[in-house]
Amino acid sequence: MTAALLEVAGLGAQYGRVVALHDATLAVAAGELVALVGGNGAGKTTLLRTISGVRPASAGSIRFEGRDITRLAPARRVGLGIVQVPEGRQVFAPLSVEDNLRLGAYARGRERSAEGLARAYRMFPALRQKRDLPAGSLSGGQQQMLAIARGLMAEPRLLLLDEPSMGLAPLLIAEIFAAIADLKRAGATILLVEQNATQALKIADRAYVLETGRVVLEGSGATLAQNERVKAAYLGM
Amino acid sequence: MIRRREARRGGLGALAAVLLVLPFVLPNTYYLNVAILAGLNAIACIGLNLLIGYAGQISLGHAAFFGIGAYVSAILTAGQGWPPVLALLAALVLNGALAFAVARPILRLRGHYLAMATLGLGIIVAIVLAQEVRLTGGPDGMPVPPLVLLGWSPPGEAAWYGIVAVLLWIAAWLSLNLARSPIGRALAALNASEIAAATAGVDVARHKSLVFVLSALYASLAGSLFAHYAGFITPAKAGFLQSVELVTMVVLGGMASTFGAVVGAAILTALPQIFATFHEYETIALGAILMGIMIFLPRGLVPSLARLAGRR
Amino acid sequence: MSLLEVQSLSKTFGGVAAVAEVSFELEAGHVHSVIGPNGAGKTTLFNLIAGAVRPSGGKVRLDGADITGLAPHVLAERGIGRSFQTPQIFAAMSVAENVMVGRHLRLDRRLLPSLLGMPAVDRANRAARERAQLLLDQVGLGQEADRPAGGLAYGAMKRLEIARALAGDPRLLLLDEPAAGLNPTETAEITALIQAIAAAGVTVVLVEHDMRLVMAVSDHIIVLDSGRKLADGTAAAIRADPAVIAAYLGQAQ
Amino acid sequence: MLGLKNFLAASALLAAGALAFAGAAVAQAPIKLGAVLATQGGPSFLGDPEAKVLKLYVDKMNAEGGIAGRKIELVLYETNGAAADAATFAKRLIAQDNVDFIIGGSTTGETMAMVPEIERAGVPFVSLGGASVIVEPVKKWVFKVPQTDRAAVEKVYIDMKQRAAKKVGLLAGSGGFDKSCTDNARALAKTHGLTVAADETHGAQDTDMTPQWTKIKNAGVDAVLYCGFGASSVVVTKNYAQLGLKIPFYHNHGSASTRWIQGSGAAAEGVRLPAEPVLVARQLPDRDPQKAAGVAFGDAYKAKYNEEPSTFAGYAYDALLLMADAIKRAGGTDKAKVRDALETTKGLVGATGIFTMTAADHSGVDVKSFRMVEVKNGAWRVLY
Amino acid sequence: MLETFLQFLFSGITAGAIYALVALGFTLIYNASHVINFAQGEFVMIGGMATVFLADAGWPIWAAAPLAVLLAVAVGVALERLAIAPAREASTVSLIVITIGASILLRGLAQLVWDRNFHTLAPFSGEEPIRVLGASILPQSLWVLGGSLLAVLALGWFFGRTLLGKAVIATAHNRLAAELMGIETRHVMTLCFALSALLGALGGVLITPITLTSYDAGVMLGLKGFSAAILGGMGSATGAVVGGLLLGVVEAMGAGFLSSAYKDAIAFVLILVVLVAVPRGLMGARGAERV
Repeated sequence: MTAALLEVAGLGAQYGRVVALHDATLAVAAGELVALVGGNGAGKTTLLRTISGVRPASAGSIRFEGRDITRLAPARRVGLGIVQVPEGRQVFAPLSVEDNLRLGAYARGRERSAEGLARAYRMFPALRQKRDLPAGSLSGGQQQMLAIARGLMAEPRLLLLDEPSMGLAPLLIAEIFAAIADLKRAGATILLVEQNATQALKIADRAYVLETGRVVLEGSGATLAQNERVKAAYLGM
Repeated sequence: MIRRREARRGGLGALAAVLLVLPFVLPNTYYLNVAILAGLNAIACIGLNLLIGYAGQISLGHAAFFGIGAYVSAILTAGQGWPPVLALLAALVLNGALAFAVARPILRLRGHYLAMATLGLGIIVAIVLAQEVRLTGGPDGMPVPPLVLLGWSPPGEAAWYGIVAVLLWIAAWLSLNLARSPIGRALAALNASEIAAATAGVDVARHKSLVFVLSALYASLAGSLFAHYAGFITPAKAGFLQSVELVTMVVLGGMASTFGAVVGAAILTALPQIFATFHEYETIALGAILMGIMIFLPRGLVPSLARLAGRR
Repeated sequence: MSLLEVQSLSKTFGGVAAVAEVSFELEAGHVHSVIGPNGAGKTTLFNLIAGAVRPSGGKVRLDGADITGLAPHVLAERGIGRSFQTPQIFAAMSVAENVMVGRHLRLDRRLLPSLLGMPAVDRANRAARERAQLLLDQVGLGQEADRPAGGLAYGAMKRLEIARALAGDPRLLLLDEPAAGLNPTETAEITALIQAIAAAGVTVVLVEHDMRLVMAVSDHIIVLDSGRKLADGTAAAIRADPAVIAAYLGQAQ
Repeated sequence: MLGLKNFLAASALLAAGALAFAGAAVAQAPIKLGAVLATQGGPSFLGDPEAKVLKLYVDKMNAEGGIAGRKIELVLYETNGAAADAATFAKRLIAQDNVDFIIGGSTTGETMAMVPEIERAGVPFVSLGGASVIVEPVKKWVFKVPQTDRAAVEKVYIDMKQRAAKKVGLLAGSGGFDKSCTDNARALAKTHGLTVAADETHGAQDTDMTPQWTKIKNAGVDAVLYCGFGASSVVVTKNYAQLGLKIPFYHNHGSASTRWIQGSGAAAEGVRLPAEPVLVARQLPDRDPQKAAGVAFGDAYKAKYNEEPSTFAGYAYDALLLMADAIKRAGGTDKAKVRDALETTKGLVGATGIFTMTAADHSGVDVKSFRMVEVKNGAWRVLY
Repeated sequence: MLETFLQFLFSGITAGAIYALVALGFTLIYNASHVINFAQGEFVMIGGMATVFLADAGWPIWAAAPLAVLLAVAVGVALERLAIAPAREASTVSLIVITIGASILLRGLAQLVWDRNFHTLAPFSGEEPIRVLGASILPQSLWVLGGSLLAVLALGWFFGRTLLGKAVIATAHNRLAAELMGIETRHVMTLCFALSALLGALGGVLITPITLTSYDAGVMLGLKGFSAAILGGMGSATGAVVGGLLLGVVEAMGAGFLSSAYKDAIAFVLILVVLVAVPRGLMGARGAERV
């Protein structure tokens, strides 16, 4: 694992006086799909938000392509290509599907937006039909598609996916994981946070297990899927 | 629960102590006068805090109830020769009825729309009081006969202070009792989530009406007493700025805190007096202090300071 | 006789039918599940039954009595309790107080004794607090009773909601995605809890995506798609229904 | 709610507050003059010039050696016209500042709210409020400078009759000053052989009064009296011109300021109003006893504040004169003696009029002290 | 009769256009931050007063007005940066108190820096009223109407057509997601306060020849503007204009046909009736509001 795209070292974060993240260390190499699994409140979402810069880090460092970005403003990080698709979809309900997508390319400028749109509609044809409808009128599954497509509009060099399958029907969960696998095949670098550890470990190159704000296990997806502790705690076996 | 009740008793005891000591510390009747006005405002604010702080329903027209209380007392005693206590009760009944009548349609509204509706209601009342010159004396106001209780009339500031202090303590006691009863819990619940409260069996509309009426009664009482104490009232006491001042007192002191309402009322009554000699800097200082407190202690003075004290 | 009877229930929002002509019956004492793709109208159906939303058409009967369009607190009094998809807890209150609010209906709610702080109110509070502790122990939050509810983890909030609903002694308990966002261990706990509640005689209806949970607890499953009832039957029958597989479950199941 | 802790926090705050305003107390001074003026909000058109005059002339008098060798110390409290605040300040002046004399209450409401405390404590008091209720019935310690607003209306009605008006239209703002004026106008119409054919009101800071004017016009009135002040009095005048009305148009003395003429511009031409002599001092004949004092006052005010004094500035000036005169004649600041001296004021030439008080009359000036003026070429012209 | 009616209508439209301009300022800030800025009327006051004093100091109006607007914008930016942004976590009522405090502070500063008198400004195109079927309207009213129209069109274009406008809506709807898109939400908020101050001050410049101005002119305008914004439905630019015009016309008709003493009360009764019937105003969003 040489030339990691993202290196997180000893990262800490807290909400008020509650520490949500302790000394988290992990790395993602270019082209890799890394899964982050863990229970509720383990700090997975906090970790992603700290990487994106919307939560301040209280300790440790974040390096992207070797450059320290720990104190960089969120917008600058998006500019570098660190793009997060937040948990719970969070589309801009009052705006149209296409406006949502165009805002995805906010940091990229107008000219890149047109080709991005075409690419997004190719990938998720259902969105093209609904391009002028308010995003709030889409079904949950379509909103998740839109959220991912919106993230891709920013031409991410590192895509952070937070619980993409949460609250979705089984049929859609399969679709979402297929889409993520497609992205990986196309060369995307992805850090995936998932409750659905079974599926996540299936498609991940490597994975980290987070518990109470600390990284407690690390390994390839397949290895962790066989780990007794992981099996008991996260795979329901 | 047990720990909490002791704290409440401690708070009420401390309030009683302060109320008892205050008249011996204050150097002259002017200070007593400010204390009386603060106490009357505090009574209105304790009621308003039930509505805004506990139930989370904003009112930008609450001075209307204060004004109606004052004017009903004034008109019935001065014009009709009613005994003041009877007039005060009549004001309570009228205010209660009015609040009950408007509560259901108005409290269906939320947030800024509720603020607008209550504001409109308050302004309408203020306009009526200013326009019905024959009844109310118009914008220049009307004189009010002194308070008479069973043939006894409070002779001066000290007696008035006693009356207001006792009523203030009772007002705080009632408010604290209510807050910890199932009704108080239901109010806090509907404040947090109306749908969840309703699902848990709380009749949201009824509880909102109830607390609205209750807060109107507190304001009515304060208004009636103010009218008799001041001996003269004008419609400005029912106006928009007065309503805003009441809300500001509650928020400044700390929402959902009975003692916060008392402190907020005391501070905002005293501040203009403190700044009265600064003249043109008075309004600047007042505005800056309001902003400063809300920016740095957004939960209001008492809860924020209590929290700081608790941290030590 | 069935406990709840839903007859061609419909709800349109701005011309779009969220629930269309849905009918079914729920047998008392059983666990029922409502499943279906996102946007199928499951939560709207819950809201219609629990009174949070007024139906555009159709009837709901509880024990034969028409309860269509009644307010939520009236329905609570009739014995309907529920939880929410995103937990609607009272964040500023303690965990125990949240449950005590659920007990509201069974407490002394007279104004005067409350204002005067009469002993009856204290007694009611004490009884409610004891009852709350019992329920919290049951859902596994016994240790958290005096913590602020806002500080609970997501899964704990879900369980708190169940305890609060149970505090009203419901006959019918509606649970909206009780396992969403839970890990397998927590899901297993919830499964056991639901089974215990049903065993105590409370009729349970859940909306849930976790098929393992649904299949484990349900006596009866209703499948919704685009606001309409697609199928209705036992777990085994639903699992084998080709229409359900195509619209919802997919081949993975 | 952490009761006890909350309460300790609360008490600390209260104590801090009490200390702070104890510190604001003022040291002893020879003659302590208390004043409560509405320098803020709606009635600031009254209180602002009044406060300016008090500051100017207290300094002036002190520079000239004070009153009977004693310096004057001014304790001024400012309100926004709120009666409740004025009452509190009256208590403060009496109980805290121990003043010898009180001027103030720019408005009738403020004055009336101060009266109970002043009567109870017994402090000589000169009000700057306009309504007749202030001195009718006579209150022992209460005197006032302005002619009653009834006198202003009478002056207008006499002029209207001379122009053969029969039906009069009223237009007024909604403040106390405006209401009191219209009340008098309604009450006095009959005795002057006039009928009120239109009676309209506008709100504070309204932006357009053409509907009211349209109704007045449709009522077919022969003359219109406007009772109001401030920005509204300009808007009303401009709307009058906008509608091209030719009805004889009167303002009350609330508009008696150059600011009103300048604001209204051409629209003010031909408008008449009753004004205090001070406003037109230079146009008075030399034999008029008020001329010299009026001119001197106007010049001093203008030199200090770079604006013409309004009618209301003159009220404060006269109140100071009344005080100085009474203290001199009483030979000190003994409150009862000063009060008695005030009541026996005789022929005191002020800016507003020539004051002669009696036990039955605590106002001392009447309708005769008004001058009827008309706007001509952007300036006042005295008619009579 | 027609003449009378028309005159009432013109009066209502004149006042209504003024209310609409102020209401638009409320809408703008509300849309970006869900804050009701009770200091909005002060922006109008600053626009008017600063223009007056610059004009009195000898500046030509075409230089004085933009400078005054700039001053208001600076105040708006300062308000956001110094008071609103640090209190981002505060509750709605706390924010209301902060903006009320700001309005008191600004009024205090205005009377210190300027004075307590009322002031006027020469109309932009003369005082000769325009007569239509016997009723008359001042040319300056047309300036105000035009200004409101222009403001609505500009806002419509900004929110409907520009990516920045969409970014504002996105920020208002979901701050976290907007930030994750690379939108600098802090700048968006500041921008909205600046724009809102600009709109208010522009209104102040346009209306001063009709209404005059003084240090406390903002109180009533703020109140009426807020009422108009709520009547139209908070957050909708079209609603703000419809609400403003409706409020103005109802006041004028109420004053003309019913009672001028109760015209404000009539207007507020109408608002109450509308709110009871349509709880989110005439054109308000039907979505859920968190307060």
